[in-house]
Amino acid sequence: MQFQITDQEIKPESLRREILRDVSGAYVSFEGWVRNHNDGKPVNGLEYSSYIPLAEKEGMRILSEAKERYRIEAAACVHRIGSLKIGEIAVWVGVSAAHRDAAFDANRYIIDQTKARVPIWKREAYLDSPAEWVNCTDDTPG
Amino acid sequence: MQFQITDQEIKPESLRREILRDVSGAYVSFEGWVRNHNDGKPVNGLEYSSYIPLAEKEGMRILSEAKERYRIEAAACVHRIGSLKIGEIAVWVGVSAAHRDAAFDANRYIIDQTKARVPIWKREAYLDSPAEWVNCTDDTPG
Amino acid sequence: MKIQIEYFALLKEQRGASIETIETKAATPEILYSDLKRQYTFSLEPSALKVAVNEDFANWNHSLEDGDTVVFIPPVAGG
Amino acid sequence: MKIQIEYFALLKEQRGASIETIETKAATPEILYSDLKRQYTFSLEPSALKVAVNEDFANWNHSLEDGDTVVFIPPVAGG
Repeated sequence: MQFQITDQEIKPESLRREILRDVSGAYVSFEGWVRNHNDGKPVNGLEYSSYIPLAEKEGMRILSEAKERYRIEAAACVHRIGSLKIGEIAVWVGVSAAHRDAAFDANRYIIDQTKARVPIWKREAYLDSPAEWVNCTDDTPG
Repeated sequence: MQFQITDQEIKPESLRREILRDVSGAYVSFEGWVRNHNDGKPVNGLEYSSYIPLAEKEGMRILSEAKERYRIEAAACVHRIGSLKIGEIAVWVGVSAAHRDAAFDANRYIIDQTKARVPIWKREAYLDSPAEWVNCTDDTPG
Repeated sequence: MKIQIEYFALLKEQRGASIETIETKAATPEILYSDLKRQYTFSLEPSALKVAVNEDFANWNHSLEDGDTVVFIPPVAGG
Repeated sequence: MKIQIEYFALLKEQRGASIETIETKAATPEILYSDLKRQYTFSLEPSALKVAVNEDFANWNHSLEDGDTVVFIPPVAGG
């Protein structure tokens, strides 16, 4: 079990190899890619930042929870920070298990909880409007 | 969209590359691996066979259904036949979509329907007992 | 009429062959399987099978025609 | 007492700095944020934030001690 914040390119092939197990019959991976649009606005690229020590701690808690809740053999999650271009991988989650139910459910749990709880922030650069911190609506005029 | 029966080794990296899309934010892959046990019995390896023309037709129908039901960008499934060893990939499903809900749900739909409907058969070789066609219980004595 | 039959999985094993062409009067796959089951002592009941005619799924009471290819589909187990 | 504060995302942008050490009498993160919000006109309400003290999540009424590191966590958006 590994939760990692990295500023290097995410390489799914080598990550996948680390969670291969002879007892596993099912492997589910999730990749979050930088899209070319969000909410209808064309996106140029984006930047992720993180409060790394807390992010990795909270991430490990999420992986432990997944292991308690679902019958899985191995799980890992890597989230990238820094500037990303369209089509690059922002986050990768891999889970192996004896059966596919657990692999699907645990993978979904890990990505949902990671998005909801881990201190990572996304700033999107648009083609036609100023960059924005996603989720941080600025309510105060001025 | 592609559904393929193959007697060659399944290579997830190259398959994955074929369903990358700029509009996609989410990619989910499923791999079914040969486990070292089934129902408590140690497994040596197994053999898949298929009625290929019908399998590929039914498989394409499943991919079309997934595309109608879920907002996905691309989907593919490859199932291997022939003799497989422990840890080899028997089946691979990849889906890309704008959002992860659709990618997870469609992937799950495709593997579930493939297992339930596509004419593929599995014969497991055990360490301590005769090989068996999975699902084909032989009720007749003699 | 002549019907080509392909066998897979357990049926292939019990028949000892993967393909054959037979001369039959069986009007439907239902009758055809019933004949073959008796002849080769197939263990699978028809309720456990599906049937395909000319590379697509068909009903058990589909009217067979000369030259058709019939496949009886044992319980599948992909994945 | 001295408190080290790290800023991330929108707070870092509005503060114009990523880290600072301040002298404060704020007994809790709640009071501390209220002071900083006024001083730097942060737009985010405390209800939108979480708080971490010394690299772990903490309550808003946690008792701050000299030398603590405090981070206010804007709404996260990983993935």
